[in-house]
Amino acid sequence: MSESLALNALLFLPVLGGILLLLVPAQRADVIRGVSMLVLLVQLALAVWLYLRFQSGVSGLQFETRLPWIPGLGVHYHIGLDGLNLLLVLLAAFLGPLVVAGAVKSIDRDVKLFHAMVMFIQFTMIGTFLAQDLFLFYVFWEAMLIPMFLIIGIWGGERRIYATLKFFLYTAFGSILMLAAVIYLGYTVLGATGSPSFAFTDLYALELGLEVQIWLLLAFALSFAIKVPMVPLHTWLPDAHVQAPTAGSVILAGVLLKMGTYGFVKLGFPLFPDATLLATPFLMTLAVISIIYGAGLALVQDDIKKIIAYSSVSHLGYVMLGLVSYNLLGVQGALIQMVSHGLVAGGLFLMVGMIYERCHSRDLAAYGGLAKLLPVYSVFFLILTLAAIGLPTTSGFTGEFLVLLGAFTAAWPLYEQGVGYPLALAALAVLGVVLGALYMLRLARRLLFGAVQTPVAVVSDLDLREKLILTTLVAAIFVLGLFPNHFLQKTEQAARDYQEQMLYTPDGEARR
Amino acid sequence: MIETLFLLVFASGALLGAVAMFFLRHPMRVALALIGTMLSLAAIYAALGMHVIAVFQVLIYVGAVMVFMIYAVMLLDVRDRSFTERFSALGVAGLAGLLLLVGVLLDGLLRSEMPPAAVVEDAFAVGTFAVTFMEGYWVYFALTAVLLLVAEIAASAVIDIRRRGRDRDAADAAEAQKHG
Amino acid sequence: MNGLLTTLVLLPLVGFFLNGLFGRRLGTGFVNVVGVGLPLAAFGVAVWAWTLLEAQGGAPIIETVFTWAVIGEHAFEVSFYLDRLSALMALVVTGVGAAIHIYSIGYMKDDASYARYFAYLNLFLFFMLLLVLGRSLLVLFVGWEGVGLASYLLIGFWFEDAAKARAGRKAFLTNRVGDAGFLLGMFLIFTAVGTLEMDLINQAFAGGLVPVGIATAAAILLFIGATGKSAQIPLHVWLPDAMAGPTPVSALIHAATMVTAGVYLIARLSGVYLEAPAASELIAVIGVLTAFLAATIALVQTDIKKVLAYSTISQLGFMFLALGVGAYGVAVFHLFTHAFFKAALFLGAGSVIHALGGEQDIRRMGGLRRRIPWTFVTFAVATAAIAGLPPLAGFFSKDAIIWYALVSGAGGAVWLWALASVTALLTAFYMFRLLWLVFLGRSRMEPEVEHHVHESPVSMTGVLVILAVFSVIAGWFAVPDYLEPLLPLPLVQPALEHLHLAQVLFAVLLAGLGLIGAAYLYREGGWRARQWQTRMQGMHQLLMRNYFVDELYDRALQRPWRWISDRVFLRLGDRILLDGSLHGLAALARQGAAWLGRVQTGSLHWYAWLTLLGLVGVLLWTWRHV
Amino acid sequence: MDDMAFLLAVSGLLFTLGLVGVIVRRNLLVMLMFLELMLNGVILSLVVFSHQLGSEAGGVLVFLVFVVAAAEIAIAVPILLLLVRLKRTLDPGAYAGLKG
Repeated sequence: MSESLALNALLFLPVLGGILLLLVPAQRADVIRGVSMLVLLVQLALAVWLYLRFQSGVSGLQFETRLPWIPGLGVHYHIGLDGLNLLLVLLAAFLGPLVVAGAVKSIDRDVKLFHAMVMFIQFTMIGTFLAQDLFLFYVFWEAMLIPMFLIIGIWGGERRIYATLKFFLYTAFGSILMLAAVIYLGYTVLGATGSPSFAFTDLYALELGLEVQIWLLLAFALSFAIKVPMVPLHTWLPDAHVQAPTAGSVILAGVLLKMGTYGFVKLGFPLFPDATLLATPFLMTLAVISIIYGAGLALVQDDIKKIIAYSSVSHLGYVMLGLVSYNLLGVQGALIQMVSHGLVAGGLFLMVGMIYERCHSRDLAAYGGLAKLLPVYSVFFLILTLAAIGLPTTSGFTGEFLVLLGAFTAAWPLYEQGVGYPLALAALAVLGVVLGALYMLRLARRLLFGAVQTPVAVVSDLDLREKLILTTLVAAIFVLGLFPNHFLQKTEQAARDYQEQMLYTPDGEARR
Repeated sequence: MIETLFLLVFASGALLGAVAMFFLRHPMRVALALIGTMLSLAAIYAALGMHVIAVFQVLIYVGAVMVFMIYAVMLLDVRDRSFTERFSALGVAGLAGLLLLVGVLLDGLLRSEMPPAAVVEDAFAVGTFAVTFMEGYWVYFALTAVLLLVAEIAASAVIDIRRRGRDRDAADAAEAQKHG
Repeated sequence: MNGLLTTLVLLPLVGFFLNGLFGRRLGTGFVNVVGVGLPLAAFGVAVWAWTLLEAQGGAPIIETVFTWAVIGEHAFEVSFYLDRLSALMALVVTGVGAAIHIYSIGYMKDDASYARYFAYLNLFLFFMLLLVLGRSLLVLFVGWEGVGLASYLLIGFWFEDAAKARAGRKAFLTNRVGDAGFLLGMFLIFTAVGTLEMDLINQAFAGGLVPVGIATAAAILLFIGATGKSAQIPLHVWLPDAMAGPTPVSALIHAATMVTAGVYLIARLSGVYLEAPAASELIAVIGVLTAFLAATIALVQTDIKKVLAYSTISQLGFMFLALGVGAYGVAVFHLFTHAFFKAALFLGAGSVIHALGGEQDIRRMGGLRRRIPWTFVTFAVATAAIAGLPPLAGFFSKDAIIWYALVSGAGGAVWLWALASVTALLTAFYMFRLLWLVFLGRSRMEPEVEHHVHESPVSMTGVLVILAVFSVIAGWFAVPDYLEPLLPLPLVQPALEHLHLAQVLFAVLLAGLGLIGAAYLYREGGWRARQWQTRMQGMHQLLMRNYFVDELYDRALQRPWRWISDRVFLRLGDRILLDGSLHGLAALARQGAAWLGRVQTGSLHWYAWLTLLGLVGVLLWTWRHV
Repeated sequence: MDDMAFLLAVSGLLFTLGLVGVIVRRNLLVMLMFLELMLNGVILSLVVFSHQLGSEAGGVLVFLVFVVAAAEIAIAVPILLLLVRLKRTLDPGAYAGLKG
């Protein structure tokens, strides 16, 4: 089965790349960059091919590989694609080359180590998405911390130690709880079936009592919510972003945060549907709070990176809202919104990095009128800004529109049954659209418009490399905004199944 | 009856030595008191009919260990704080600990009763003991032998460090003289 | 003929890309050809499409381009829908649009970023056509947001001036507020009828399947969106500031086309509003109030463009009044005529500003009658038209509105009529005041400005003439009757039938009164006007400052939100509560470690003693458990 | 109370005295000797038990303890000498380098 082979290749290519990098002498920076670029491009090609081969309208996994790993514990090396992780794998593979390309200028120390770390993190992230065995998932999930920790800690800004520590403590704290839950689940399977297993499918099949579900959900949700991050567990994000090097921020915003939401939709919610339904008011409220809280904080920041960081909090609030709407529109919207945010936030961070390379300042007050000085830069920045605002024809609109529509359509019948809160929250979320415009336009106006002003005297406009990077990103954004249907078709079945899992018991009666 | 008395005498002798160790100031005297204790213990073993052990007690402890100890005492005849004031800061606490531990041990002793004595025909006659020893336990014995060997090597290593240290000291002294 | 509408929509987009990407390198010639040629072509195509439409007797042409998304049983399609209403709009948009493009050649001649200007203008045209021709609410919304974007870009066209950039931002945000309502309305309709195709929505609602409550809610929500786009109370604040943009932009976007999108939306969804009388009533009230208040503000403005801006708001108020009383056709009629004379007025103002080298304050104008005759004539005609002098365009449409405000069976009322009439009077008054202060009387210009005054190039005056002509004749097309099959006019209360002639005469009388009043006050250097002004100082201030609405919004919305974000979210929430507790935990751990560390005294005796204690503990435990 | 119990008590007493001695005495050498005393207490109990149960295992164990004791002292004393060379004192208080 060539596809499943290709999938394994996709997963392990970065490892191969890392080994190749070992062979290259450390001072040959150009060769190092070339090798990593090549590897990641091949990976992207594989990802695209698999995406095209992926059959829409089919439930369950495709291109599966399942080999025993630790037979004693019933742990398998089990990977596969489904509608939920398909787009995210594609996204990760897409951002990889851009990260390497974006780091050409900004990373000048320990180039070899850096690219090794990029390979490492690429491996772990994609592994996390592909894993279909909870144990494997956890291993990747944890391993991902190491390279991120190093990337921020070595190439970061002046307060990087604080930031890395905070990042690490938060995420590790969450992971510990998840580990406990994972072990508990393993034992439960052992008790239920007589043989231990961590396969997602076996775990879905478990019939857990509500009490147990609540505790386990709590453990999982905490870990995932920290990654997302949802208010009030978000404070690590701005620091990490501000201190991280551009590449770090791009990976962080582009893919890492999605691991949280992916965790929710793939594990957290479907494993414990009853508890989730019970917690839905809480989750929905948190999602909307995240939207508004993030928007508010983004409005009062003067550090460009912080603005974008908080905007991430706000945007991922939409994703959560879509996921807990248990409505096909909402879930599909959430899946698209994940990818969209990856592209938009990643792009914005790249652009901040570009201006930072030139002026060595992230202080909004130090800039102004760049539209006069750097027309090309400004055009791209404006496009990304508008995408972040969710202007139609950009990917941001597709995501937000579907999420909000889904939330609303899910809320209306409840409202007619006399349950008012989902409708109110959906309406509030729509308000978030206004607030989003508020802070993004503030950023655009202060940075691009007004009297010309920069920290350094002479600033050059984008060079060809940067133009290429941004053009690819913007192209992707518009493709997702104008022709989302192709993607939606691939993910629809998975979204449908998720909805089924959440709303109905395996034997088909409604949970609510 | 007679041997109970015998045991009583030597036991009290051993305890006496132990208690004496507390109050004697000079390490040499302490060592002698300890030797006394050991000898009286050896006597007890003999009285219990374990002549082998009694002999070795004398040979190894008194003959080897304590002699080594005494050499050390003679080498390190330092008249410092450790000499002038016998007791550490924890004297009182130690006393309390003593009472505590004794109490606990006695408590345990009283609430547990001895197993009935097994009558074994001179299991500790040298011949039989040696045979059982070499048949059943020679592996462990070999192991301890290895341990001993290691100990000796380590000791010599330590001595070696000492020597190098002394050379360095000499060098330092020379330096000092040059400058002074 | 398939693909026609798609071509029509895409033509300006092509222009946008060509100008945006290559304009700066290939020079003005190229820019003119592309930037003006394509809109003209679009106009041609629009006419063609219209003829086709008429050829098949007004049966709508539907053209599906592609499927945006299919989710479950819902399919979101991008398709265009041409019926008489959208055809009319398309003609106005492309026609007036093309005219204004031509005008811009002269007006923007020596601007640094000429290509960028035309690129934006084409982009606007593209989105406007999307808005007008879109079949589904979704496509309309795309256009809706798009025109907002274009206006944002064009208001802030001279972005070096922070104030202008800020004005653009204000416009975008105010619209965004409306859009939130729009979205909610869209969602509500979607949940109610399960589709976003507007013709189907109208059918569904007309079928009476939807409960009135939902219809009303949806109608009001969509109306909120309309108030944003069409600058109605309470979201009217952005339009006056929008005058920061180049004048042709004000003419095209903020007078003729974009701001009328709200009117178009409601007319397009008349099916919904017919089911929601309460919402219609609200619209009528808002409309007439906006019309009146804006007119009062326009009385005292001194910036020529501001006067026109407020008059635009006021005229839009008239249109909403018409919509509110169910006279959709009439509203569109006024939209149609207004497009011409208001464009003419703005372009005339532009010509004046151009002639005076950027001067916009009418207190430093006057006596331009002879210096720039073409501008004067056209401006005068347009003024007469908006004032409602027969037989000019404004007369017919506005008269019809006031008439229906009185007699409409769907919510006509005397007080609406009265207020509308007063507004008509005020309109005539402030327009003639403007005319007087700018063109008549003695000159109040600075000498060096006066020295350079010159008539605009033919590319500008030509357009002015065309528009002036239309301002005359536009009223002669009976648009309401033309749209009757789509947008049936409301029943006239029979009791009032006979008053029509009286009403007509009354309207003319009002216009005349306005003219005479203005003439009386501003003759002889306007000392009487100044007298009045000094007499009612407070009133004057109130009007000058737009009833302090901006200040109100600033104090009531913007500042509190900033305050909450800064103090509550950032300082209290993130810094104190969240990070604070985190750092607290860290400190706790550190201190605990230090405290435990004190056990490690390094004294052998102490360790031994601890050992003893441990031993005792172990023994006790053992005794307990054996 | 028969002899064996009595001897056990003695051994426990010796052990305790040894431990307390380590605690209270200040001289490192003396502390070492107290360690030996503790060992002797243990040996005594071993002997008693093996005599009581009539198994030679206890005796063997005693032998091993002898060896261990010898090894221990063989290491301890040189270390002691080194320490003294370092600081010229036998006062353990001088060697509180592990203070936390």
